[in-house]
Amino acid sequence: MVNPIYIIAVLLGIGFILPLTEKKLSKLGPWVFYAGMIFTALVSYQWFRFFIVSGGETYHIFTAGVKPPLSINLQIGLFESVLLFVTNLTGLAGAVYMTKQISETGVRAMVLLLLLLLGLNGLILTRDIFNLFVFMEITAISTYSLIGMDVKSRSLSAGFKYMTAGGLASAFLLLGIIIVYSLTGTLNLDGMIRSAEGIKNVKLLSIGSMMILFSFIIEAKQFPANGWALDVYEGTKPGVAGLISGIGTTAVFFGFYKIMPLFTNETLKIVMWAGLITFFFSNLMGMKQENVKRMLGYSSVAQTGLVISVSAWSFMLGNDKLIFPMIVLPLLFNHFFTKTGLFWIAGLVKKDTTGLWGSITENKILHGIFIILILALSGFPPFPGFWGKWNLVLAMSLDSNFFYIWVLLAGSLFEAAYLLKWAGITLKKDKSKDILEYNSYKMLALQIVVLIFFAVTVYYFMTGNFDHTNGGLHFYLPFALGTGLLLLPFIPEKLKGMISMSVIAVYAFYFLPDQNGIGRFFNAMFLSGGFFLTFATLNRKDRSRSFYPLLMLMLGSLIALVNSDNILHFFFSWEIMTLSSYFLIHRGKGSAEESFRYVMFSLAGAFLMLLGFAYSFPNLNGQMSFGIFAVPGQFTSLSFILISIGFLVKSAALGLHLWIAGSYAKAEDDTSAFLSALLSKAGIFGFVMLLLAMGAPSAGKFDLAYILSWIGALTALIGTMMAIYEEDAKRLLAYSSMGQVGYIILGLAIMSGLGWTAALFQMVNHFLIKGILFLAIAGVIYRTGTSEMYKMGGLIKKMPWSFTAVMFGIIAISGVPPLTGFGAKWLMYEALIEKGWYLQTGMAFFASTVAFLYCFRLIHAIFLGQPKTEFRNVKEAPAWFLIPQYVFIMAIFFFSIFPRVLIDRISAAVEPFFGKSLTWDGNTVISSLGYWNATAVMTIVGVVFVVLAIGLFIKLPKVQKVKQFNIVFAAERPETPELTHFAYEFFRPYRRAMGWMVRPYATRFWRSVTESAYTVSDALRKIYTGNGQTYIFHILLVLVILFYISTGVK
Amino acid sequence: MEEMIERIKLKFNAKDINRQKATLVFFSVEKKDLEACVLYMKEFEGYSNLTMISATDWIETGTFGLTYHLHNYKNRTDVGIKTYIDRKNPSMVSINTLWAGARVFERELKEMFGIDFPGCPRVDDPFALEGWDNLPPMRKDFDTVKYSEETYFPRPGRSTKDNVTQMEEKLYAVEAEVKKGIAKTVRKNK
Amino acid sequence: MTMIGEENKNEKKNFDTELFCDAVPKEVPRINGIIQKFYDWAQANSLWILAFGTGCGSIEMRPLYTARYDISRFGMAPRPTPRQSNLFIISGYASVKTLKRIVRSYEQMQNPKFVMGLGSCTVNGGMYWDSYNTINRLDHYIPVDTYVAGCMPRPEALIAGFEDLKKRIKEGRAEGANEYAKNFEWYKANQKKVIKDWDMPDYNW
Amino acid sequence: MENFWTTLLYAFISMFIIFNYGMVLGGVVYKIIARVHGRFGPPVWQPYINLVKVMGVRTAISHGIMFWLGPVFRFTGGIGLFLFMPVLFGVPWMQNFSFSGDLLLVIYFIFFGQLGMALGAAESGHPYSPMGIMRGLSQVTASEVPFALAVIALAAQHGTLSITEIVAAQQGGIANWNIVTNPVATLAGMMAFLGMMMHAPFNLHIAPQEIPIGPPTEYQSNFLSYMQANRAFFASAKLILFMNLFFGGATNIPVLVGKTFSLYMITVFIGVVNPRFTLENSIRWFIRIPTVTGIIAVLIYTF
Repeated sequence: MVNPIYIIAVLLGIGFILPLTEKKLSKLGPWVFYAGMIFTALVSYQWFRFFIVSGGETYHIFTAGVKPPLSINLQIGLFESVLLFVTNLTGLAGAVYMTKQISETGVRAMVLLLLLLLGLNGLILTRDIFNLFVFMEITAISTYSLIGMDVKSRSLSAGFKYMTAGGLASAFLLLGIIIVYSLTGTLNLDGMIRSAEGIKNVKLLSIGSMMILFSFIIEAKQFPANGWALDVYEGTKPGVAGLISGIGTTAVFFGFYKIMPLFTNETLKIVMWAGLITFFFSNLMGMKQENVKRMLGYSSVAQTGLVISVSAWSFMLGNDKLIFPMIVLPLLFNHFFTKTGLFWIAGLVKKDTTGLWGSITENKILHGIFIILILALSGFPPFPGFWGKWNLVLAMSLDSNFFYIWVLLAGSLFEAAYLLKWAGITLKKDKSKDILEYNSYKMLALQIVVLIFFAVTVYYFMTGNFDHTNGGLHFYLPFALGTGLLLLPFIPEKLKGMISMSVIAVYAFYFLPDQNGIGRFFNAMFLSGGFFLTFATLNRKDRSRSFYPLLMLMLGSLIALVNSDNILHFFFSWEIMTLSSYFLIHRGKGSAEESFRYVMFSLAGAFLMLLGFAYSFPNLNGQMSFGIFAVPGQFTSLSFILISIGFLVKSAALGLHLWIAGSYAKAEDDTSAFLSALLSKAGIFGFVMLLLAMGAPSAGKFDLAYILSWIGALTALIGTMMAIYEEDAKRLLAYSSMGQVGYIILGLAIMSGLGWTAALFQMVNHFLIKGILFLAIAGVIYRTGTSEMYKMGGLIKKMPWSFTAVMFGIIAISGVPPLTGFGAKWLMYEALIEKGWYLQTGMAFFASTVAFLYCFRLIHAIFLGQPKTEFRNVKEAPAWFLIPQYVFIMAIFFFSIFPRVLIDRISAAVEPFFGKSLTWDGNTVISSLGYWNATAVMTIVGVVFVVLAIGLFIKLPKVQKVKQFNIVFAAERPETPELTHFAYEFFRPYRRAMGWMVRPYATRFWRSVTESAYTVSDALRKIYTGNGQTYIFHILLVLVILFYISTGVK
Repeated sequence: MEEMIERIKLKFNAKDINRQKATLVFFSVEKKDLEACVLYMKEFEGYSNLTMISATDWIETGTFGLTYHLHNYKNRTDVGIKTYIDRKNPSMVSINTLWAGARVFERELKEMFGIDFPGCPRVDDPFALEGWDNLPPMRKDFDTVKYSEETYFPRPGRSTKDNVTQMEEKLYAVEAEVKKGIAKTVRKNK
Repeated sequence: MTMIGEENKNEKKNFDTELFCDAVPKEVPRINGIIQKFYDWAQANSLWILAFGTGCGSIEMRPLYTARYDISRFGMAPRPTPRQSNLFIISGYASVKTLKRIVRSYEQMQNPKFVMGLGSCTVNGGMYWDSYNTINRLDHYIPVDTYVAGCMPRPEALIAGFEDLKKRIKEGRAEGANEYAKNFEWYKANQKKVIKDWDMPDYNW
Repeated sequence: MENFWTTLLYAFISMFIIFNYGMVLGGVVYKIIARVHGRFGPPVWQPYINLVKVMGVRTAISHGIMFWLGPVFRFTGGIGLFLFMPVLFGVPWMQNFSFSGDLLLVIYFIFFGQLGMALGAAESGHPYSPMGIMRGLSQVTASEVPFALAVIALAAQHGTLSITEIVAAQQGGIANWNIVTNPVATLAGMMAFLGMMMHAPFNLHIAPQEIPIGPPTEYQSNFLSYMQANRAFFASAKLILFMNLFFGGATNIPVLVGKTFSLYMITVFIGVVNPRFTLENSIRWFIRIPTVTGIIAVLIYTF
């Protein structure tokens, strides 16, 4: 074991030797420098190994062989070793990154880097408060020198601002040390903490600790005393900025962390809220930011604030030993690696504006790293940030600190907003050329950091409080498949699709029989739907590496969602689903804005859901099972509402539906089918789980299920209403989907056996129909190249199979007997009338008749009417699209003739919860109100139809087949098919009469919400004027405020 | 009205001033002045309505006479602005930019007289005659009876009983005789 | 413009065969016997008039539907689409431009179809006999079952004409559609003689 | 269903009766309209003559397979609607196939023929067809709202959706009819009835002056004969539905004729003396007065 003091010694030594021998050993200099760096890394690795693997005891080092208070002591324990290791390794990587700069600048840069590293190592190791001060000074001096090394006015001004702020911080720290020392009589931290308890002059001590606190608040760049830091991040070269943001803040934080035990609970509370405020406001301000480095600066400040806040809270609870590894470290690592990595990526790109980052895709590896880092920073699973936040939220809920969670999640949403927007830009095709500044050293350094980050991620994934035994293979396999495909980019696309299909099939074959109840029902839908819809994607010709992996991840997350047996599994799958579907939607043409809207709505929903979980979490003393919802708690109805909003967002309920049309329409055509047929069912599944677990609580006087029923009914009506005015086939279907899902919500809200049977029947129906319709439309768009309905027309002659599919689809969706749609409607109305919700019944009925309008429009504008000259030579849609459609049609016919097969299974799943609601007499299903014999209906209709058709065939004289212009056109010759095809603004008179129903209130509301958020962000940002004096004023302001808060105004 | 006529005389050198009624005047201007004159009448004299554009085939002098009938809603007066264009190469400036309604008249004149109005939209589209391939039918040298007999399968045995002959033969035989006698006398004296 | 010219050169027909059906009409023979009689009787008692006033004479058709004359007594009614009507009344003079529309509408009617010429103009041109733009004899362009002469004939005269037409139908002599199919080329030649910009197929289905 | 063949035979008998009834009813209506206009009008058997006439048409044209199938859909919708409805209460041979489903089936089956016909007519490529369909469909969506509310009120009143049971509950004199026991729902239902019968003032979809007879512009020959025959079934079936729902049903044919005839006369008389609504007006009218009436009818049973 090499004593860690040698780290300091070696760094210091090399730092002295290099300038002295600059002339003589000029060639050897860099080698010595790197050797020193490697040495420190190795030593820290040794300690790291010692503590992690062997589980050694905390080790104290006493300088000069004397015990404190006489000597300075260093301490290396588990946490120190971990931090030391990552710091030194990253320091080494940083040195590699800056190779070019170092070789240009020579010894000076090396020395400064060594000193910086020395300071940081010292900050981590030392247990002596004055020593801490010294190391902080070393860090600060080396940092401003590093900043100023790049001799530009911006850097120099940034360095100067840093120096001013740092000077203030040092002054306060020194003052504080003096006061505390005068009281405790020791400089050793442990000694101070021990003796602080017995101090009589509490007031003086608190002033002393307050001084120290001031200093660290400045050093840790807390809001709003952090204007200088943002200028530093913006003005510095990315290599240095990465080091400052990554290891710099980490070490300063750790120093702060060490002093925290000194503080009283009141002080800690201030620190905690100050940190949270920093997190919230920095992220809010980041939203409007377009300069990459400054944006990262905001994020960096925010993350530091969060970590500090959590640490302060952990000391308040007195639970720091548990919270540090569970929450603080993952958050810290997440910040550390992603920020370092992103800064360094920024160093590889010439442009500073986020909007110009499009062509980062030129380098696939770099782009992949970039996306992964962004996702990790936004707190998506499976990265450490996710675990940190998850644990934090749950722990906070146990502490009943719900306001904290609200603010935390709001801040996280802002952060995700600007980060995902940035990521979204790079995923789009519109590229400005040649912005990459490729440098193999930089890449190497980046890869080192990312590799460590992967290791950390894997570690947290394995040890995070994820119950690995319980979920088992069911849970992991789908994710594994998606990830596996992602890591195998060389496999041809078609093969990937086939692999996906076969895995789905195998999975269904082995695991479906084991399941039971409603879950099996959902899984059967997801698996069969996934199988056949994936079949349709085999038609693709473009070579896109990421499509199948993302698709599999989405399907996998849906299946995992169904299989999840605790809230963590649920939320994990939910987040992966959101993420994968976001990227899938983002692949479509011109979808940047729409997919962003989708992901923001989904994330907000997910965060509200998480809040809902948090409100229920304390019910069972920290168990994560769904049982928490069954136990009546203080916040049951609030929890229900919050979680419901999460699900309502996914189901695009009225008011939360803004994303649906755009994202369904802009996603690739075969992807839309997945979104509508499968993904929209995720929210439904959530409701099923929630309502089963929680029942339908009432909030005050209001029965929440009743409110839910109105939401469902209104969604059904307004969704349908909006569908009829759309010109774009996919937007029309999207709104149709919204309306249909509204029915399902309505059915679930009934909370009776019949209602749930209706809802689930409707769900299967909707799944089959939307599969057919979206695929058929995808086929049409594939052939014609447009999704504007009025541009098509008369395609029945060219695409008879697609036409037939759409025809059956619309007959089924509109609820006309004899197809399944009627079954769903029948069950729904029986259930609603049975329940006594007559007005909702009327509304649902209205919606179902309005559905005829868009159904007719869809089929007429595309397939009937006048064929256009430009589509004279289109062919039938590819068989890849048609085969799944006809499989679904066969299923529809089967369920139409024998609905008992389906209803019996649904009833079996629902009966345990609600009892028996339907009886059978042969093929007649009998409810408490009425009866329905689907087989008889089908037979009668079929026989009459066939008899009449044959009759017409016999009776009709020789029929002359005529062509499109052989119409009675008031004895005129039709001019062009375009002018003869009545399809554009088809329902204009209806809009004049009923348009008031679809006025965009929701759109206006959300627009005003986002605009005000951006406005606030922009306005707040203006406090950072770039003027050093303003920054000093901010700092002083913070000091005054903190002073008054901590002491109280007397 | 008189003042207006004076102004027109002065500005456009109007000739052939024919004051038919207190509220109706005809005058003629040069072909080159016509557009300016019409514009002037519209913008400054208040003749905001183009009632119609008519044409006359002066086959003897080899010209087409065009008359632009304008109406003033304020003082309820009408003017007819005449101009004469060459019959061999009939072309006239289009005033469709002043009145969109002029398009119809110009299109009709193009069809019926063969007068071209370059720049007028759809001026070459058929108006009443679809696929006409003969002389413009309103020209005096077009023989409509001959054309009808050649084209439209006249039904044999058709006899005309127009009102004049009918009346002369059946009701006023004596008067008709007198009339014929006078005509004979006059012709003889000539 | 040159592009269009070239295309026209290659394509002999002056209409798009993808847009129009260019089949020619065929004669449909009468079935002999009682069924045909029955059908004839029904046709005679259910005359649906194509509501297409081709000329000034159509003003005389309006009173027919009023309480004073009331042709609905005979099962007659106006019908706005040629597909469903079986009686075409050419009401007065027919200019060449209108003739084109008359021919199209006539061809769009289904086989037992009857034509009544209303007014002298349809007989021999009437007062427009020497017009450059008005046809003289309607029966050179489409087969006519009955003429009602006069300028204008009164509604009573029209009703008398209907009675005459019904008699013809019941006797099985009103086979204008078959006659048109049989002498299709003659009719078409006559039509094309006056309608010079024929841009559709010969028969408008 | 104890004897399939008997059921079938009975169905044929009732279909025969109702077909003739529907045809004569049409004729009578023509006659009445004419009398209101002060005319003699056609003979009452004129619909038969028209039917024979279109059947005797010798040629036909078709725009495609869906055009061809449209009338078949339409006629199936009419016959099916009739077959799913019990015609006479307590008369076994007039129950048709009403064991197949309840009121909801009947209501939704109304759309079957309309949808099929719409598809067929739209394939003709004539712009007036979709225009007429658009108008018809738009109006149907509005008129169905009060109807649905009335039906819901009835279901709430009687606790059943079976037509037979609703009729059974109304037996025993006028005092038990729904028009007496549930006047608000009846009012809403009858206002919706005006729209559903598509007579003036709610016949914009066929507006002959603007869009010559709307959807079936291109139909002729035997296609038309199916549509004419369907009209007899469809109108009668709708009348029987309303009679069953609000006016106590019928136990024998004279009562059936009397009630349905009187019902039909309501629309006829209203239609004869009223001009035609524009689409916006008729939709607005339906979602105001009738819908509010329907909501009141429903609210009575909610609270």
